[in-house]
Formats: sequence, structure tokens, C-alpha cells
Amino acid sequence: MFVLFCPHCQEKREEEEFGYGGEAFRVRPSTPDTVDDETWGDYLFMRSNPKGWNWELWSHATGCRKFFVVKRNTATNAIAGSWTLAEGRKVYDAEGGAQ
Amino acid sequence: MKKDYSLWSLFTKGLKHNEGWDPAWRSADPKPSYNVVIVGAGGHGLATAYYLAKEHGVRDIAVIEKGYLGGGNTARNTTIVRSNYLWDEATMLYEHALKLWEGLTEDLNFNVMFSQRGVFNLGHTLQDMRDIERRVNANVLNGIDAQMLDTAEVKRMIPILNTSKNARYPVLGASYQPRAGVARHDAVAWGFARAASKYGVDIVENCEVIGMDLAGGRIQGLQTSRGFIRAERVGCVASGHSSVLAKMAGIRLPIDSHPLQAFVSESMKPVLDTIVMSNAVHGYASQSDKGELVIGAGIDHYTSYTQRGSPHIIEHTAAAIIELFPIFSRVRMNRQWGGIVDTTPDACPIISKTKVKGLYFNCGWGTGGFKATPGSGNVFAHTIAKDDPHPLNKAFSLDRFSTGHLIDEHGAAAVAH
Amino acid sequence: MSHRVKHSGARVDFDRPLAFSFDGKSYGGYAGDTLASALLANGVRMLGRSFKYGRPRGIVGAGPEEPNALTQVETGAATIPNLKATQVELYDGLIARRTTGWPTLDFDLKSLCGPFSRFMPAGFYYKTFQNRTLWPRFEHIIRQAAGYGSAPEEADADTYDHRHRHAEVVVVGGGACGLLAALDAGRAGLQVILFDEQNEMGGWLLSSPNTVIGGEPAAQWLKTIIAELRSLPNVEMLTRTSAFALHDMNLIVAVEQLQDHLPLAERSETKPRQRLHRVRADRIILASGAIERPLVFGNNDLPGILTASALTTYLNRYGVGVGKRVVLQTSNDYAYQGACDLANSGCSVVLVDTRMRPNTAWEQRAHVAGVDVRPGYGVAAAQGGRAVKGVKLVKLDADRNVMSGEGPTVECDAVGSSGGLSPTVHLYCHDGGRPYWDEEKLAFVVSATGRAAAGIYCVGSITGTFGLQAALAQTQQTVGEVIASFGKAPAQETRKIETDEPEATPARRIFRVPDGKAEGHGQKAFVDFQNDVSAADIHLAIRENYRSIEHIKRYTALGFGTDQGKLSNVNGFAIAADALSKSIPEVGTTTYRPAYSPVTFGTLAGPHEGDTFEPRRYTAMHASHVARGAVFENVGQWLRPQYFLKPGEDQEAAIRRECVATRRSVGLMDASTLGKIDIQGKNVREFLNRVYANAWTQLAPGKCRYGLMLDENGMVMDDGVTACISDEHFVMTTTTGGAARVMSWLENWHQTEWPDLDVYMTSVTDHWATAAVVGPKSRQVLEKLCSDIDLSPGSFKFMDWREGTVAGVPARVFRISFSGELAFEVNVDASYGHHVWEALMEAGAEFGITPYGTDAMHLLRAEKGFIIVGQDTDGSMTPFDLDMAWAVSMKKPFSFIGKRSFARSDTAGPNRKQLVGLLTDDPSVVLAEGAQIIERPDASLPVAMLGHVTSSYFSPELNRSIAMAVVRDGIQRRSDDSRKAGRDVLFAYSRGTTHKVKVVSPVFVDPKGERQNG
Amino acid sequence: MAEPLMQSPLSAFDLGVQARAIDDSRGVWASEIPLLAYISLRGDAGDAAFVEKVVSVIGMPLPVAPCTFAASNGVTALWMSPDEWMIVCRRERLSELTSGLKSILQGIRSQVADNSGGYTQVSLQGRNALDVLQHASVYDFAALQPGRVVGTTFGKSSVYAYRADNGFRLIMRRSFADYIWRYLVRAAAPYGLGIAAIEATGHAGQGVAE
Ligand SMILES: Cc1cc2nc3c(=O)[nH]c(=O)nc-3n(C[C@H](O)[C@H](O)[C@H](O)COP(=O)(O)OP(=O)(O)OC[C@H]3O[C@@H](n4cnc5c(N)ncnc54)[C@H](O)[C@@H]3O)c2cc1C
Ligand SMILES: NC(=O)c1ccc[n+]([C@@H]2O[C@H](COP(=O)([O-])OP(=O)(O)OC[C@H]3O[C@@H](n4cnc5c(N)ncnc54)[C@H](O)[C@@H]3O)[C@@H](O)[C@H]2O)c1
Ligand SMILES: Cc1cc2nc3c(=O)[nH]c(=O)nc-3n(C[C@H](O)[C@H](O)[C@H](O)COP(=O)(O)O)c2cc1C
Ligand SMILES: [Zn+2]
Repeated sequence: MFVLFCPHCQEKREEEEFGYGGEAFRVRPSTPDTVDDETWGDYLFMRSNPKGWNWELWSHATGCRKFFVVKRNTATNAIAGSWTLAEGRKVYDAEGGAQ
Repeated sequence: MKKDYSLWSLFTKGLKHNEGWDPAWRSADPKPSYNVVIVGAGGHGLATAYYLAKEHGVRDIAVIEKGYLGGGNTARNTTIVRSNYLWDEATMLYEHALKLWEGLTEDLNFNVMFSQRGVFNLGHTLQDMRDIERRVNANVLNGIDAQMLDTAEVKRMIPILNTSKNARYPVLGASYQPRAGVARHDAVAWGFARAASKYGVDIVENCEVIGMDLAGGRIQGLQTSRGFIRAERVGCVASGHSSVLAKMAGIRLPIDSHPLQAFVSESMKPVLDTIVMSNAVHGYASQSDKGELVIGAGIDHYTSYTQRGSPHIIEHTAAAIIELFPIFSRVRMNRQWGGIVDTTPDACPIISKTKVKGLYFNCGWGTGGFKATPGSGNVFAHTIAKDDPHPLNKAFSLDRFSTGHLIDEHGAAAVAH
Repeated sequence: MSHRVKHSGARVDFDRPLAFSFDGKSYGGYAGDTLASALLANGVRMLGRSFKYGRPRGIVGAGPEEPNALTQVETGAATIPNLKATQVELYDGLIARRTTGWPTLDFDLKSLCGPFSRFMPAGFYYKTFQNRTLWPRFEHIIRQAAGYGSAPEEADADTYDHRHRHAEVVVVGGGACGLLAALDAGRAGLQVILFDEQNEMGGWLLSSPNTVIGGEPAAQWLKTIIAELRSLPNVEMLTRTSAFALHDMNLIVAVEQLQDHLPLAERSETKPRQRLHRVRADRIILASGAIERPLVFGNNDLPGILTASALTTYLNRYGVGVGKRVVLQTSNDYAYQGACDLANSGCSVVLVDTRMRPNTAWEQRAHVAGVDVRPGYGVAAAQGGRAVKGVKLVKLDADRNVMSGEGPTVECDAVGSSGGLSPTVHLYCHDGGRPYWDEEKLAFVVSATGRAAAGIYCVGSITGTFGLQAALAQTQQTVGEVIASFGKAPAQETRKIETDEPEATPARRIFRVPDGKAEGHGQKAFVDFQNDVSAADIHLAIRENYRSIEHIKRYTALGFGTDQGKLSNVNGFAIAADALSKSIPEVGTTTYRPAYSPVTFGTLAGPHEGDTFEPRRYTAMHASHVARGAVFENVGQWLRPQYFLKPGEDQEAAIRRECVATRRSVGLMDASTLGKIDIQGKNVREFLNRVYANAWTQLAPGKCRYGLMLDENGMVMDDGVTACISDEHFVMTTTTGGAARVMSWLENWHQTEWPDLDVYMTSVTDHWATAAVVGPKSRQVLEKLCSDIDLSPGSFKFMDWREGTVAGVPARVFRISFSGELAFEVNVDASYGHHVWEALMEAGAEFGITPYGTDAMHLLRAEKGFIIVGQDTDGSMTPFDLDMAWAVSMKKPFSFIGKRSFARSDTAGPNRKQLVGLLTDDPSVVLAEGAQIIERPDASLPVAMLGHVTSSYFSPELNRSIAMAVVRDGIQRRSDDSRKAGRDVLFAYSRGTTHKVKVVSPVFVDPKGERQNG
Repeated sequence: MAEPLMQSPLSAFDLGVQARAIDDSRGVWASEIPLLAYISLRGDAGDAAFVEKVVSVIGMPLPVAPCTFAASNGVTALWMSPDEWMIVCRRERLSELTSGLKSILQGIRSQVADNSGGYTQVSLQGRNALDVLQHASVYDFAALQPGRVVGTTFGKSSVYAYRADNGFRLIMRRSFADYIWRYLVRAAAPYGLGIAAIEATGHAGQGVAE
């Protein structure tokens, strides 16, 4: 069971305070109406679901209600860090996206 | 197939200090090439190999397993077998499996201890009762044994159940499927392994698939921890690890791998002779032949491949069980564990060809695939052998996620089982 | 015969005798005894029968490792199954029973299997009982024969609680090393919690009072250190507290026994029985010690055969001499101290050392004590019927574990064996840690600082440091590192703590003592007592290709019991390794999982039972509803009135009365549970355009609109009315059950996808109490209470909202209707909810105002064909399937959530299930909600289904039944659609009965909406 | 028509009747502090204009440091998130503060919503108050510093909590108050629970000042 650092509350909190939000930085097609069914289906349902480092969304449900990103290793449950959405995006991009 | 497990063989071998028993299955080293390679020696993978050999005459088969066979979710599920699903497609698939279950021990010459003790799906809200009515009627029209029971009938059949009106979620009724049951999970893997092995299937344990070779849109073979294996066709049946395998072929799947936990009590004298499941209270229980209560609930909400989950989930499950069965409050948990379940958006499996020729996936069984083991293997074998889905798994192809033809079983399966 | 050996080192109080009963017979014991020690003191040897073969079984261990002595303690609601007698603290009046042996302990039916045991090897179930029809009967017999204790037959009267804490240091285990660790950490000023599962701190030292440690006897050393620990305010010591799990990120979960050791009459009713501690620790120090494993030999399961350390513990700690003539068998030094102690207590002791050359220092001490040491021998088999009477020794080969010659038979009445110590590494492994095999220590061990990076440290015998002096030194060293890791310094110089142990010598690598026969040919030699797993079973499993240690475990049930293999696993791994010609590390261990010791479900659940199982949410008007006879329904977490019973009424009559009153005059409904979200900002309209299927650009202040919310899959996920307060301020309502989900959904989209949109959302669900005044007289009622809103039809139109005062309270009044009647929803600060409700009741009295519940609400809306999300939809319905294209604006510039999904081939395709109305041929028949729609009444199985009934009622208004259903191609089938006449006749099937139905529009009452608009 | 009478969420428990002065006889003293005003305020802590304008209405700096609160002149402002605060005051000041905030924040990205009916508070005192919270919540309450406020779990619901009056103050949603109170009564039972008298109860506008 995790302790997550909420980048907004600036505290470590127990997992029960949080909600899991799935893979972070999924890209909604900018013009959904023009993409084909497969592309839309891919956005809707397909997941990388990596075994290893995963960029993911969590929300601080009982606290600040903010969504933020966590980099977590799904093979070990180790956590590399958590960031606000904006800060996380920078780190993520700097790493070259989901790796 | 020679039926060499019997009272007689126990007797004759017993006389000779049980020294004459043969290996249940033959452990093989991987050959350089196979006609069909099945990745994953869980119940589903082994069943696939068995039916490929038995029903489709495919001879040159290997099942590749990274650990010990039957050590994935097959080893860690709560063994509930039922077919009272909601949608026709799902019901028919699970019923196909249930029919196979009913003859499986004899077919495999291996007692998988399939015990048809019935399942109760409790209803606690008016909407639960509507859903149950809908599902039971659909089941009956599909030829499935299903009944609807009111609170008094449920109480009569399960006297230890808390049916108080003052309960947080009072029991308003239940659906009941008498033919549902439980089985000895490990025996299913062993039984299929033994039977497949007798047909000449190579079972290769401790051999992990780490890459896939593709050329011209076709599968060529597999990189494994024990070298390259050429294969004309590859069927991936890796449950929680399906996305990992898919990635090797450049495919993404609509799967999230979550921990699903379960626990057992200490072994006790018989006290619960059926299976009780409750979505609203969020727990379910049965008692094994050995006497331990086998208990589970829902998944941990985050993804993880660790085969362990968070304790508050277990605590909530224990609370749910006490809510349903107040007399179990003083009973003790002996062991808890977790598996990695491959959940899909519509809580239905994927048994499908892929855009890579010769590469097939059977996955997405999530929290409820044990019950499908023989049926899943049976239709998947057909799919691989014919390069064309069996009528029962046509609807479970990957393209439903772009056509929108989802088969949403969430209502019927909110709690794992 | 009494087996008491009263000596002053014992931890029992001989001045406090206690009475207890076992299996209906009365016995005496002393305070400080366990049930096991007291039974042994009374000469009780056989406590039960074995699982498979019904063999006599007695106590083997002295703690959580005990495999056999599973007892049922107390009776009635207080009964507890499967307690290990070794862990049950004796109290006056304790009642315990055996859990095996049927019909009697002396004659167990299963023992008849004994002679046939060779025909029941591991896995024999799988090989037989294959007949499909006979199997259920066999299974019944198998089940009856299985199981130990029994679940209580009554609900639990005790309570349990949870406690969540954080600590700088948690020490697990209060043996010599754990105590020292806690002391050093405590002295350095760290916040320390120390757990030990026993009734007092001390661990092995309690069994070894003669050990000299720091220049004083162990008992004195313990006293001093415990006293100092007690004096440190930053150290908390919890005895009777078993740490049963270690989870990710150093979460230790422990269960504290608060009452089970007290006589029933002394137990407190206000205190919990057990407490679950969940401690998040910065650092964990595992000092959980080691458990001695026995050697495996023929008939090693006879009552009277224990581990050597258990024999020693009974003597030293409890003052119980299990036997007078004792044979000890060892592969190591550890049994020597016990042998000396036993001899000094007056027993005759033969110490069979499997080693050729014992430790000379120990041998010396043994001789002095009068122990007869027999090096180079092993016990091939024990002899006896219901208790051990003697042992057959064999001479062992110096190098290989084979017999090199016969040995004598030694008569005895107790046997203890030691195959070495198995470190208690369980917790270390729960969160993914793994032990490693130490070939010198002959144990799976963990290293002191191997997981220091994660904050996990290990000290003492858990690390394989079995010598006390070395273990204490290691503890000081390691705790020093812990202290340093906090940036602190130890309080004082570490001082060397000396003990009187001789220098240790190597143990013999032996697990199974040879008997000169091939495995399976000699006497049964048990590895796992609880599951009757013998060494031969392990060999058989391997022969049958169950070669992975996990397969061996699962095929034989090794380590599957309530002791989780604490005595048996390592022996099993080693025997398997030998049979496989592999090394032990190659074989590896099975997976260590919680619980280290079994935990009561009640403790896991803690306070989450009964009233506090899960929240019940109440509205501000709840008391009003109770007073008026409401029967409540669970909707999400809320309790909502389902209907209001008047004396003499049944549910049906009540609903009919409520509906009639509402349609004819006026009804009142509590709609407070609907989710309400206040949304403000410059971009609210755009935001709504994106999250709803409808268009929001034009909605003027003062107006409301019904909205359909979709998921990205294009399916309806929620609905509700949203009001425009001002251009930059809207209030959204959601379904009762969907409120939290919608709120989080909106926040998610806003925060992750559209942070640039200027909107803020706040849930105001609890702030507003909502009373819906419904029916032709509703305006008149409201007029009596509200003078500052012009309620006239011309001014306050359908789908308008106004701000004003109702019953003297500021209110927002919405003219919306879920019933099709003229209706006003009055929203007030929930603090006034009760007041306003009562005022409305009073004002409406002259019109017979009638409170109504969800049943009537459902009926009224169904008469109008209004959907309920979750009842008429199931996650597979688009707005078009619901014939609600009017609520979808395909022209909005932003591709709103779910829109793209409509265009997919299946979603856009023909033959979808669509919402329609149904009328039964027989107007008195009310279809079941959940009835299936079929084409022909006489089709044979399987019958194709076209859809199902979602809502169904008897309409008082129409005096006939009505229903809503989703039906394949339903809209085209409707009989009001002239083009497809003929396809409108279908059948509804439910529970064996089929009714003819006609497919119609779902709007049954007032299709033009004249009433609600009037 | 009766005079408008406000009812607090815990009014069904009739706590007033059981209330008495705090002494040493019980380990835990609890009571409801009913019928205060609660204003949900949202805006960007990084927006200087927003922060400044709010100050002018609430009469003190808006706490912008995470998990802190400030109180002055009968107004308490609790940080809930980087863009959300809860302003708590007596009922009498509700309309003054809401309309003040609304008007002054015109044109500034913000939200002001009266949530007074939606919340109540419980005060928890006595030597075992911390123990009770440890039985109820996963938060490390022992480490909660004065001046800090946290949103965390309470059983299977949630609360905002901070230290006050030698104990703790719990702010909870109205509909969960019944559950939370029952939970609290249960958790406090082993220590002895007393209902503490508070200065005033009951009627509109008579809430207790912070
Ligand atoms: C706690 C729990 C309770 C459950 N309860 C029920 C229940 O009551 N009823 C029910 O019907 N279902 C239940 N399930 C679900 C059920 O267990 C699974 O759906 C089912 O067992 C899946 O079987 P399988 O053969 O596909 O997968 P598995 O048994 O997991 O087999 C997959 C195999 O693939 C192997 N593998 C993975 N990757 C590789 C690779 N790269 N190379 C080689 N091999 C690989 C794995 O090691 C594994 O052995 C439960 C699951 C869990 C975890
Ligand atoms: N001869 C033997 O059988 C034997 C056994 C163990 C230790 N020893 C000797 O005793 C000396 C001290 O060793 P030590 O301090 O490492 O061990 P110890 O055995 O003295 O103490 C370990 C303590 O940990 C407790 N414990 C274990 N798991 C626990 C859990 N999950 N929760 C709560 N409590 C738990 C036990 O009750 C025990 O009191 C060493 O010299 C060692 O060699 C001898
Ligand atoms: C139906 C079922 C019953 C089980 N019963 C027991 C049991 O009685 N005792 C036990 O120790 N483990 C029992 N287990 C759990 C296994 O020991 C093991 O934890 C599980 O198969 C997961 O494997 P792992 O713990 O090795 O990862 C049971 C598992 C299942 C699926
Ligand atoms: Zn936060």
C-alpha cells in the first residue's frame, strides 16, 4: 500500500486518500470527428499497461481533489516521484514520453 | 488416451510403495521450431494445447511458461465456475465451458474435483433485483439453469446468512445457479498438462518469452530465455502479462493489469456448502473441500504486476464477509495473496486474431476466467487451427473496440469471481 | 501423574492455581501457563488426530509454529476455532476442546485408513473418484472428514478496532535483540514501537533463564532492560501483539490481543477484543528470531515428540517436564543447553548428536550435567502407539546422510529433536524481499542491512546470527546505523555484552534421518504434521514431475496449514533438493505471505461492521419522513423514502395513494439527494457544451435545461437539469448515485484536458435541501409560503427558475418536473430543510398534500416516459437508442465527450436496442422489471431475445399496466409508426410466464406536456 | 407557519441535553459546533489580484501555504487546495462575506459558493482525542501541527481537520455527519465519551465564533 506525496498539499499521504486515474498524458485526438474508427478506438480503450515504469494519474480525493502525476514502477511498486500535471508533463517530455 | 489413474492403479502402485507412478506430464526442452507455440501454461494455455491436439489433430505444439505451470492466476483464483452471465455472447461462451467442466474429470482422467454446489448472487437494492430478474430470465431463455429466490428462500438455503432488514445492505433476494460450482484449481492445470502431454505436446517451463520476431506482417518465432523458437502460429494466453507480450509484437491491448486479492481462513468443519456472492457488500465466499473459507472481492484500483495488493482491500473484504456472515467474525484469516488480472473495458475477454498474421491472443478474462478454462481453450484452439474464430468467440474479437460492439458485463461482474 | 517441575526460573506463578477443562475433563494449571503447558503438566499427550490418516497427535512446539494442537476454545458466541494450544494463555475457567478425532479421540474413524495409507499417497484424490455421478457422494464424505474447529453458531458479541500510526522505528520481536534494539533506538531519542506476540517480552531468553548475559542471569538482564524501556516516554512496548504483515513502504500491520487472556467474567464490554495496528514506519527493525525445526524420522509424529527447544521451553519457562526419560536428537549445538537443563531437573537424558564430533565445550557441560551424549547416531524411528515409548537409533555415515550401522533402541517417554534454526523471515518477504540460503548456517536468512535503503533492518537470529553474543553485537552495530540514518548519534558508547556461550561449532547438514530403507519403504516420516505430508510424499511428487517447489507444495499440501509450514517448510525444501539432486537455493522457497499468524476476520474488519459498516447518508428531512411512516430504500449511500405507509396499508396501496394524490392534487418529494454542482467562470457554457451532449450557448439566465452526459464511448452515463444562474454561473444537478462520479469526472476533464477553461466547480449537494412540490395544486401551496416570486404561469414558466423566499427562508425555486405535472422544486439551505418541509406539509394540508417516495416517483415519471439512468440504461445506450436525439447537439464546434463514438459501425448501425413503451394485452398484468422480450411465445431453447423490460408499473392514472423496455429496433416497431405495422406485437417472458405486449411510445400520459407546462 | 428554525446535521442526537462541563472523568469530550457559515471560495493562489481582493473582505491574508489556515476576527479561512478555500464564520456574517467576495471578485477568475447548509463541525477534546482520531483516520494526526488543516479519511468517509481548543476540530459534510458521529462514539467508547457543553447551540445566527 502506497504513500503518495501530494504535490499540492506538499505532504505524504496514505493511499486511501487517493483515487487512481489511469495512464497519464493520453492524447485525445484534437479533431475526433476526422480520425478513423481504429484511431478513436485506440484512444478510447488501448493502453500501454507497462510492466515497469508507468506515468499515471492520481487524484487526492479526500484532500485537495487535484489530479497529479506519479511515476511508479508497476513491477515493484516503487515510486520515482509525483508532480503537478504541469510539472509532470515537463519531466515526462524531458524523458521522451512513456518509456 | 489410456486411463491410468484409477482405484486399481492406486492399489497396484500402492503395493509397490508408489514407486511406479509416471511423470504426470513430460517436461521438455524447447525444440528449434514448432507448428504452434502457446505462450503461457496457465489453465487456458494448457487447455488450448490439449484441444489443438485432441480436436484439431495438430501435433507439433509447445506450451512455453516463464515460471512453473499453473502458477499464474490459475494458482490463485477463488475457483468459482458459473455461466449465469448477462449477455448472450458471454453466457454461451461460459456455458460451453460449464458443459465441458461437467465431463472434464472423466475426459482428462484426472479428478479436478469439480463440485457443483450452486452459486447465489445476492441482490441488495431494488436495482440489483431488476438486474437479477433480467439476468435470470435471459439465462433461462438461453437454456441455463437459473432461478430467482426471495429473501426467505435464500435464508432457508443458507441459514447462516444475515438477512436482517436492518443490515446496511439487506438481502432482497438472489439469483441461484445450481450447476455452478468450484474446482480444485491446481488440478485443472495439472490435468490439462498431463492430457496434453499424452498427445505429445511439449511443455516447457522456466522459459520466458522476451521478444517476438515478425516479418512481412507475420509471426516468425519467439525469443525466449532459452533461445529462439520458430513458430508458424503463436497463441498468447498470458492473462495479466498479455500487454507485455502484445508490446513485443507492436500491439496495444485494451487491458489494465490490476492486483486482485483473495484470502483463506483456517480450515474448519463444513459450515457453508454453497457459493455466496454479493456485489453491493463487495465480497464472496465458499468453503473448500479441505475446509478453508475461500474469500475474495474486487480489484485494487491501481495497476500492478507485483501479485500483491493493499491491505485495506482485504480489510474491507473481511468486513463484507462479516456483514454477510456475522458468525465468521471470530474465524481467522490464514493466508492472503494476490494475482494480476487483465481487465478489459467491458469485462469480457478477447479471443482474437491480431493484425499480425499467425499471432493470436486469448486474454482479458480479468477477474473471472477460471470458470471458462476448458471452453476458452476449446474455442481458442479452433481459432488458431482454422485461423478463424469459433462461432462462440466471434464476438470477442479485438475489433469490437473500434466498432463499438462491446459486450458490457460490468453489471453482472462488478465483484471479481 | 503431574509433570510439574517447580523451579524459581519458571515464568508461571505457582501461587495462582487455575482451573480449566479440556474435552470435558477438568484440570489445574497456573497463571502464566499456556493451554499447552498446562495440558502437558497434566500428562495429556494426545490432543487430536491427524488430517488424513487419523494418527494420534500431540503438542510439538511451544509457539506459533505448533502444527497439531489446534483447539476450540470456549463455547457459544465466544467460541474460537483452531487456536493453537501453545498460544492460548490459561485463565481460570477456560474451556477448550479438541478439534479432531471422531467419534472419539481414542477411536478415530479416520485411523482405519492408517493401514491403507500406502494407497492414499499425495494426490490420490486426483487419481480416483472420477465417476461423475458418484463423485458428489465421495466429495460429501471427504468434506465431512476435513476441517479442524468449528465456526461459532452465533454472531460475535465482541468489538474490534483499528489504529493508524506512524513511528520512526518499529521493532518486531522482543527477544534479546529486539529489546536491545528498542533500547538503543529509544535512548537515542527515536520514537519507537516494539511488538511481541507473546504475553511478555524476552523471546528465547524466557526459555533460557540460566544463560548469563552481560554478567547476569538472563532473567535479571530482561528485568533491567524492560524497566529502562518502560521509563522511556518515546518507546511503546506492546506485548500480545503479532505483526502479521509487512506491506509496501514499510507498513507494518499487527494485531493486539486485548482480552482473550482474561477470564470471561473479567473481560471489558467497552474495550475491543483485539486491535489492528497499522503502523507506517520510517525504519523497521526485524528482530523476529528463529524457530527451531525438527529432524524428520520414522514415526516422528507420535505424541511426546517435540522440538528440542519446545521441550526446553516447557521445562524452563513453564516448569513442565514433559517426560522423565528424554531422548534429544540434534544436528547442532542448540539442543545442548536444554539437555543440560533437563538433566539438571532430574530427567535421564540421552543426547543423540548426528555429528561425529560434537562441540567439545558443550559436551563437557553435558557430561557434568549427566547427559548421555551419543555422537554419530540418529533416531531412525520412534516407537509407540498413542505416545512415544522408545526410539530406534542408527549409526550414521560420517559424510553422507546414510545409515552406516545399527544402533540401540532407547526407551523413553519424551523425544526432542533439533534440525537447526529457521529464521523468522516472513515479514521481510511479504513485500517482495527474499531470503538467501546460508550453507554454513543451514538456513534461509536475511542480511542485517540488505534492505537498509528501504528502511528495513534485521538483527539477531533472523539474520542467522544464532550466537547470542554475536547477535547482540550485531544489534548494536545495526541500530547504530539506524540512528545515524536519522542524522542522530547513539546516546552512549556501545558496550560489549558478554555471554557464557561456548564457541559454536558447525552443524551437520541433515534434515531427514536415514533408516536404511528407500524412501517410502520404512515408517512414515512426517515433514508437515498438519497436512500429513511425509518425506515419501515429497519423493512421490517429484517422481510424478511435480518438481518445482511450488508444485510440491500444492501437490502435497506442504506448508498449507494454519502453521504455514513454520516447522516443515525448510525440511521440505531440503528433502526436495536432495531428491532432485539440486542445491537448496536452486529449489528455493515458496512465497511467504501474510498472515504470519492467523488473524481474526473481526480484527481485519475492525469498526467497519454493524452501524459503521459503511456510511448511511441522510437528508435534512429524514426525521420528517420517519415520523410519517416512511419505508426507506438504499440509493447509493443515501437512504431515501421508498413509500410512506399509513396504518392498514400495504406497499401497493401506499404507492397508489401517493400517485393519485400527486396527479389529482399535490404531492411532496424529498429530492435533496440529487447531486448539485455549482459551476462558475467565464467559460461555463463552453465547458457544459463539452461535457454534455446538449447545447448550452443559448440558455438564458433564469432558465433550466435537461442535460444528457455521455462517456467517451458515447453511452449515457448521467443526466440532470442544469440551471443558468447568470452568464457565468450555472448549477448542475446529477443523479443521486452518480454525484461523486460526475464531480470527479468533470474535475478530471477540466484539470487534465482543459485547464485553460475559466471554470470552477464546487459540490453543493449537501448544502441544498430540495423539496419537490408536485401536482395541479402545487402552485397554490407554494403561493401560501412565497410572496416574493410571481408564480403565475405567464411569468414563471416551465423550465424557469427564480430566487425568492419560501416559508421565510431564502430559496431557489425551479419549475421543473419529473412527473409531468405542474411542479416546483424548492431548494433551501439544508439547515432549513426540515423547517421548509414541515411548512409545505402544513400549507398543503388543505389540499391533502401527500409526501411520496421513490416508488411513486418512478411510477409518475414512467407514465411520462422519462428515463432513469441506471434503470432504463445500462451503459450500452446512446441518446439515439433512447430516442433522445433532441438532447444531442451535433453542430457544436467542439467534439463533445462521446460524440465521435456515435459514428462507429456498430454504434451507428441498425438493429440497436432502443427504448420504447410496452402495453400488455391484459391491462391488469404488470410485467416484471427484467422480463425478456421475445418474438414468439413458443420458441424452443435457446430463445433469441430482443431486449428487456426496464421499468414496469400499474398506472393508477390509466388504470392499467405500463412498461418501458429496450427492444431491438424498437423505435421502428412502435405501433404509432404506421410504416412498420405488424412488428409491434412481441412477448415478454419472465419466470416461466409469457405475456403478449404491444410496442408503443413510452409516453403514456399527457404526451403534449400540457400539465407540466400549465 | 412556524418561525424558521435551523437544524444542524447532528440535531437528531440531542447532544445539547447530554452536554456537561469538561472534566477528567472521560477520556474524550466531543460536541457539535452547529450552524456556522461555510463559504467555498475558489481562485488562483498565484493570482495576486485575487488574493489581495479577498484580503480586503475577510480582513486577513488568505492562507496560501498548503494545508494551513488563518483566523482573525471571527473568520477562519482554511486552505483546501491551491485554488480552494473554505471561509468559516458566524451565520450573521454570511451574507456580508458572500456578497462582499462576489462583488469584489467580479471579473477575476474565481468562485464563491455558499455551502453553509452542507457542513458541520465537531470538536474533539480530552486526553484521548488523538487516540480516537487514530482509530478513525489514516492520517498521522500525532504529527499535525497547530495552524495546519488537512483533508483526510474518517472511516469510510472524509473530513477536514485541524487542532483547536486543546483538541481537534473536524469539519464534515452534512449527510455524513450521522455516520461520523456514530463512528466516533464507537471509537471513543473504550476511553469514556462525554458530550461537552459549548457556548451556544441551536438557533439561526447563534453559531459559535471561531
Ligand atoms: C484472486 C483471484 C480470484 C479469482 N477468482 C476467480 C473465480 O472465482 N472464478 C473465475 O472464473 N476466475 C477467477 N479469477 C480469474 C482467473 O484466475 C483467471 O481469469 C484465469 O485463471 C486465467 O487463466 P489463464 O490460464 O489465462 O492465466 P494464468 O494462469 O495466469 O496463466 C498465464 C501464464 O502465462 C505465463 N506467462 C506470462 N508471460 C509470459 C511470458 N512472457 N513467457 C512465458 N510465459 C508467460 C504466466 O507465467 C502464467 O503461468 C480470479 C483471479 C484472481 C487473481
Ligand atoms: N534454541 C532456540 O530454539 C532459539 C530460538 C530462537 C532464538 N534463540 C536464541 O535466542 C537469542 C535471541 O534471539 P533473537 O532476539 O533474535 O530472537 P528471539 O527468538 O529471542 O526473539 C524473537 C521474538 O520475536 C517475536 N516475534 C517473532 N515474530 C513476531 C511477529 N511477527 N510479531 C510479533 N512478535 C514476533 C517472538 O515472539 C520472540 O519473542 C539468540 O541467541 C538466538 O540464538 C534460540
Ligand atoms: C482456492 C484456493 C485455496 C487455497 N487454500 C490455501 C490453504 O488452505 N492454505 C494455504 O496456505 N494457502 C492456500 N491457498 C493459497 C496458496 O498458498 C497461494 O498463496 C496462492 O496459490 C498464490 O500463490 P503464491 O502465494 O505462491 O503467490 C489457496 C489458494 C487458492 C486459490
Ligand atoms: Zn493534495
